[in-house]
Amino acid sequence: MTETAIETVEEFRLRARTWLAANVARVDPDAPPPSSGDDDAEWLHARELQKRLYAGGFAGICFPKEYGGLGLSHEYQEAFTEEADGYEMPLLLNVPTLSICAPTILDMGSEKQKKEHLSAAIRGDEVLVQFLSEPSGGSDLAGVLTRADRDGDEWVINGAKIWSTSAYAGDYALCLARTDWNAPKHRGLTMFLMKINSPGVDLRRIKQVNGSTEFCEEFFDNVVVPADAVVGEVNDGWTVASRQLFHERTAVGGGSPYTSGRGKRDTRKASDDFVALARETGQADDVHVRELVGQAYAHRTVQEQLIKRVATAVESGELPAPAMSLIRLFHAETDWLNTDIGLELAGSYAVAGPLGRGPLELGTGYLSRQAASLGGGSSEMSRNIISERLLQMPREYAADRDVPFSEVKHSS
Amino acid sequence: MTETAIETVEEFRLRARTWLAANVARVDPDAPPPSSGDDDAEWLHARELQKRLYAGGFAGICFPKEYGGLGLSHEYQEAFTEEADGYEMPLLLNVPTLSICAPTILDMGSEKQKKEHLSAAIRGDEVLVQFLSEPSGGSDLAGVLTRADRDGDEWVINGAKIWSTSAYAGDYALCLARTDWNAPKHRGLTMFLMKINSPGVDLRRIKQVNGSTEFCEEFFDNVVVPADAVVGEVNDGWTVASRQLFHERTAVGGGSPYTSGRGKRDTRKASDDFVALARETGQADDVHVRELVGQAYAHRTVQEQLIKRVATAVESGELPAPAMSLIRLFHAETDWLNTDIGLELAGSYAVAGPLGRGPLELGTGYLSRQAASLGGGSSEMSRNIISERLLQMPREYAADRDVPFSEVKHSS
Amino acid sequence: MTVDTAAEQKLFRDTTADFIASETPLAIVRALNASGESFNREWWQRATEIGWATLLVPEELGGGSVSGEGVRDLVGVATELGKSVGPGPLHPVNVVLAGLVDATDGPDHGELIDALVSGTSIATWAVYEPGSPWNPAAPGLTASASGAGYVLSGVKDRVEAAPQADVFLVTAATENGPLQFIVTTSSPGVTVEPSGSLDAVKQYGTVTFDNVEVSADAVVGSTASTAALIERQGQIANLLQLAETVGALDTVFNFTVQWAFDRYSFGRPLASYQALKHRFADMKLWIEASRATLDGATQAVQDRADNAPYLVSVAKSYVGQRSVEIVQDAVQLHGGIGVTWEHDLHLFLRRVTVNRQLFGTPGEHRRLIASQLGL
Amino acid sequence: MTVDTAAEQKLFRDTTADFIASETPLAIVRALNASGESFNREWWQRATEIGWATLLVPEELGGGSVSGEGVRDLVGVATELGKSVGPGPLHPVNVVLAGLVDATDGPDHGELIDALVSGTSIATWAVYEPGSPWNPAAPGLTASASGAGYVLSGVKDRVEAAPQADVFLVTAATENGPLQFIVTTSSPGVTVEPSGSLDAVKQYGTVTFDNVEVSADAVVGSTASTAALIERQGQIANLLQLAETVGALDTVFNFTVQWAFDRYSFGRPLASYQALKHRFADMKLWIEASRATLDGATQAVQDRADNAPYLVSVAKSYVGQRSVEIVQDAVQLHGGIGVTWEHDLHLFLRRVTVNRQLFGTPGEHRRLIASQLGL
Repeated sequence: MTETAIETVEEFRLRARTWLAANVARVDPDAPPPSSGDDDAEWLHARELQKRLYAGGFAGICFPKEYGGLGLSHEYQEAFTEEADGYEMPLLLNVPTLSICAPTILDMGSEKQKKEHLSAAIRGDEVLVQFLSEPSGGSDLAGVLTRADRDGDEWVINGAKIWSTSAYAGDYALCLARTDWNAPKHRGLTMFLMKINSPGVDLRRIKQVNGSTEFCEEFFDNVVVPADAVVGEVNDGWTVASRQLFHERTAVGGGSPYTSGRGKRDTRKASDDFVALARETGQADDVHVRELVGQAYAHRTVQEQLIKRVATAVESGELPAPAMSLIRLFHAETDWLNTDIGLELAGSYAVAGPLGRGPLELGTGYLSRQAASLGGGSSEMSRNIISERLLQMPREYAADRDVPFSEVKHSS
Repeated sequence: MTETAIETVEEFRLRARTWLAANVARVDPDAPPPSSGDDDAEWLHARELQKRLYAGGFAGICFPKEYGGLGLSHEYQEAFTEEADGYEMPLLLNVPTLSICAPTILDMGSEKQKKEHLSAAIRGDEVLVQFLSEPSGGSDLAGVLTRADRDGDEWVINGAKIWSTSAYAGDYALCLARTDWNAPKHRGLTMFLMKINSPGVDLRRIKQVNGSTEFCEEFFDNVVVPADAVVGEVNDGWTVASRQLFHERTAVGGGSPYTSGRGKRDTRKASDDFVALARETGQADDVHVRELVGQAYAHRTVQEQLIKRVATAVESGELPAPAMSLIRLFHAETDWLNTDIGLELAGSYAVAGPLGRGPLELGTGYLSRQAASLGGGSSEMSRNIISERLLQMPREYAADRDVPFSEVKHSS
Repeated sequence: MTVDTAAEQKLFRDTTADFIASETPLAIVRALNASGESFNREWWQRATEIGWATLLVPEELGGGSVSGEGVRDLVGVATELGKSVGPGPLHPVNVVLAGLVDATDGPDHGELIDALVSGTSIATWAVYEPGSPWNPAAPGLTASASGAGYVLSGVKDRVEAAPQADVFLVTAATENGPLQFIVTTSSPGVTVEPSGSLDAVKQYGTVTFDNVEVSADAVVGSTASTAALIERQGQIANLLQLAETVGALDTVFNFTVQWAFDRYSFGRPLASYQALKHRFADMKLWIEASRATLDGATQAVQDRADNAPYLVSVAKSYVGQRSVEIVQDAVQLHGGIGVTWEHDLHLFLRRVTVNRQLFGTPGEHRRLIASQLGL
Repeated sequence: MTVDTAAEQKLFRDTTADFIASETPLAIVRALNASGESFNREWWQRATEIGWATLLVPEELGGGSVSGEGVRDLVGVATELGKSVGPGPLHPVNVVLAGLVDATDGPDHGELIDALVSGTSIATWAVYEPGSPWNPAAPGLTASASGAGYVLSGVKDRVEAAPQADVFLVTAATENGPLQFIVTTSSPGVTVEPSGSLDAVKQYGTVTFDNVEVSADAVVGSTASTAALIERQGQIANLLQLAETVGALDTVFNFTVQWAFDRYSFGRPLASYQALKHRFADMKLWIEASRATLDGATQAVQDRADNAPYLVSVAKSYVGQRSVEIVQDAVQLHGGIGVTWEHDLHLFLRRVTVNRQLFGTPGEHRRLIASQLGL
């Protein structure tokens, strides 16, 4: 598989090890930086780290050389990620910039878009985000009400988007809009690369129950984008979005080759060191607690094993691409189990007790339990995909299939 | 509610107590009779017990006087059942004879049918069973392929039925057959009271994984029934069947006023004394085991509480009749939980160890775990009923609605 | 119960519901949360005027309930409060009252009872101790006899309304076994440190008793009656939580069903998807079962039935588990909006989670059930 | 692995699959069950000719595997066998072989190994003791030194194929710690009592050792190596169970999906109902995850990796739980026919349940994981 590579994976690994030690600061595992994911300084720092990786020749490992990457296979990326453990990494750029938006542009964009935006992203000069979901939409991502109307050489966009991760820190967004209201739902859409800092874009941050404000909501009032901002073909935006969703499922599930570095982007998340928790709460000898701890760690390990299996099977063709939804669904299952067990272990201190890291944090984490089964496509959608595309079961009846979108019923 | 009764519930209870002590044998709780539910002698004994109850004036407590009952309210039945605890009772006749078939005939039958069959059942002279499900049918009970063709003053029945409880011991069966193939599914059915010992009826017993053979399968080859065997109206059999299903759900859930005496009909079922099991298997000090035991008993208690609540709410009109499906569904949930916890407590002895009562029996019981969520309408059907009839959610698309039944697709 | 009593009871419940709807709708709860306030004391006094703190108190002590079934009525108030995750010390005050009115074999606490009934004083049960699970009958805080009184030493935590309370009911260990004491927050040696809370408005604190001297009059009941008092207080504490939770589930379920009808996906309402319908059916089932077991436990506590401890633990085991499952699934059915601060769901999720975890988790109550069964 | 090895491995697996399909299809399993027979010894000898008992044995001892990865190959055989819940002593014989071939610091057992490899002898591990959970490293059966040999006293139960075995590998306690012994069933003082079994064909028994005298040659390995031998035997025992289960799940899932397409309800195939589709999606997920964790554990045991004990327990924890859930849901999806004797489902349910419960339940393995994590 790697016969044509000049440098073997092991050689690459050793070179990365040396370079990292010389060029990147280590993260103290006992005192991770108190990141909130929301701070301008953090984004600036992430961009700087990415620039450093690029300068060192370790950025965009799996992206083609002609667009600023290294053109290597995923084994190289994995080796680098393993070596990067314990070092500061630009984790903020992994999702959605490098693992979702950039691969979508790579797959579907024009040569010009690839040349400009991919290399800018790999260099750390550009943050790319997604304008996909809409307030009225839910799981029905193609039920887009945002409209783009052609005006000479330009398009004029009006409408609203929601759940755009990190949009406040972004430079460009992949924005899906409806360009033909007489076509059935999926056939009247077009994908645009929208400059976020454009007149008419009103961006607000959404506060979540865990205090996070990483998601945004945007309102478009006659936002003008040029004709060459179209990604793919006009009215073929769903093809682009599907590709994007595929990359999203892969990334959320943990199977993306474009992700560099490992670790929680959001350190607000409660500690998952249940062994320490059981000890600190004096429950180490409680066999019920021991079973719960064992179950939690087992499930985490199975998740890693499944990611490896599915990624390999999809690569080899043993499983079709929609199998990435398996990873997506398992991720949610693992997160649920860990959140539930965390609450159980934390006991009454999960709801009343000392602030800061510890049991109360697990109680707070429990409030966001469903985030894992909602973000990046809901578990329900994953189950639809698995049953319909992997098992070939009949598709759900859709009242909006094959009718002009203007005739479809929306949420009241 | 009981103002018009000459005898109060408490007076009735005391009279029952005295009568039971004088007339009925006690069951030794430490050595329950090794019933298999399949033996001719047992059925004979059940009929004799019922005759004795009838002679003593304690049979058919909630059935109207004119059909051989006592015409009393359910409080009297409950009082009797409480008093009858620890005494031999004709439990075999509870389901389906007294709690399903008899109430259906009471609700829908002709005066002649009520006079004949209700009093015969209450006297212990007649066992009534159901010929409802069909081999091709599953949950789709109205998808009946058994046909009844009119021939002068008679009907000729051909087809097959399955899952008829105790049919081998029955005298008459409520048999649903299709009488109009051009009508939509529900509108071409007719209910017949079929004498089981008729020429052309071929009855076979089905062996289940737990060794039980209480269910039967029947094949009809030109079985002739008279015109007055029709229950309700010709082509209105679904109305009768619906009533029957209502009584079945009520009975299976444990809320029927026509059930007399309490206790497991099928003593093949594994012991549910988890306290004793935990002790005997040396796990009494294992806190995980203690939690499981507590959980199992809690759920059983909640089941009793729910039955009481729903029965009362349906009687008072606070909840509509389909709410009985709640009891049905909870019964399955409780049975599942107990079966699963039983397996857990039994450990490796559930699969390899001494025969007879004990852990291996719990392993064997685990093989029939789904019986509770299949018999008397599946859990899936209960969930459809609850969501559609209690919560008024849109009904499932049915490809066989409003089309002639002859055009409907069946299982391949 | 006579028809008249039922009507009186309904009137009381309606008055309660109206009071909550007008005085502490969710907007007020959010405003309290934003300002870091737990509840308004003047508002609580008005709540006590309706009778929120009289229901467990006998008429001769200035209390009473129209139906004569004070526990049932109080459960009704808590259910209504739960419907809009209301604020206030209903829970701690009534738990303390439950102990005080039963403590007939000890010093008189009529004055404190009066103050609690009229809302001029706030009391709370200081029962949990740092690091300990739910085990109220085995306190570690010591009360040593000293002259005519006692000296209390130790720490209590997870004390509801500790930052707001005037009086603590403190469960302590004496030479002769557990005994409870009334201690005012202003007593020398008492320090209250607020702690974090998952709830939007309920607040908790850690209370340190550093050689706090109390007189013999501070004793509640006697060492002979204390076990029963603690058991009763625990039952009331759990019942009120369960009732709040059942009220909360009612609201959450109703607005989630409505959402399923209003929200369209792929041109169809969510309510038409079988996978979701089946989950709604389960939720409906679990809520009816929760109501049923709350009713069973309430009646047993009302009647002081022998199996009241068992039925309270049964209800906590069941409702504690199902309640959070139901609310989490409601979040899932709402999609992303369900995890936003703006949506009310988290306010309900906070409350039902708090109620699940305190005064014995479902797991702790299952262990209690096993003991009650003789295992 | 070279391309040639992969091809050889595939050929071996195909041969195995063909042999099972022609020699022990489900009809044969049912016939064995009806006659009370566990397996046919002549058939087992033919199975060993394919190599079912050679894979863990080094070439110099008469064994070998074409791929050089004997554990993987053996897992492949067990997976194929699981697909049709096949009979035979694959499990007990290979578990014993795993111990014998590693016991290089003790007496020579080459003759026994030969007999096992060629199928002329059947051996099984006698490890569980009456009333004990899965705790193989702490035997209660005693082996007391006596002259040049030992005297064994105690009882073992849940011994697979005990009624069919010629030889027991007995885990015993000596003054110097646990030690294992080879004991023939014909030794004076050995009594085998058959017990009940949930499986259709696998049989179990209780074996009593009443002052059974064995020579020093009966020792397997030494007290120094015994802990490692027991660990390895336990790993192989669990792996083979897991593999059988994954094979069984494969068959059950495939015929249940087919059923969902073929079976119509209300004029629509079952496969068109969303509530059922979502359950099939979960089953598919759990089966893929089961395969993944079986692979992970297999590779670790193959490589004798340090984390092999952890990964085997992880796999057992996960597969043990999900396997029975999947098969029970398959029963539910089949409806009433799924709980009939006539339908094959119960044969699979029996096997996966047996495999879930023996050699450590998921719960027991979770406790082991906690220990492995240092808790």
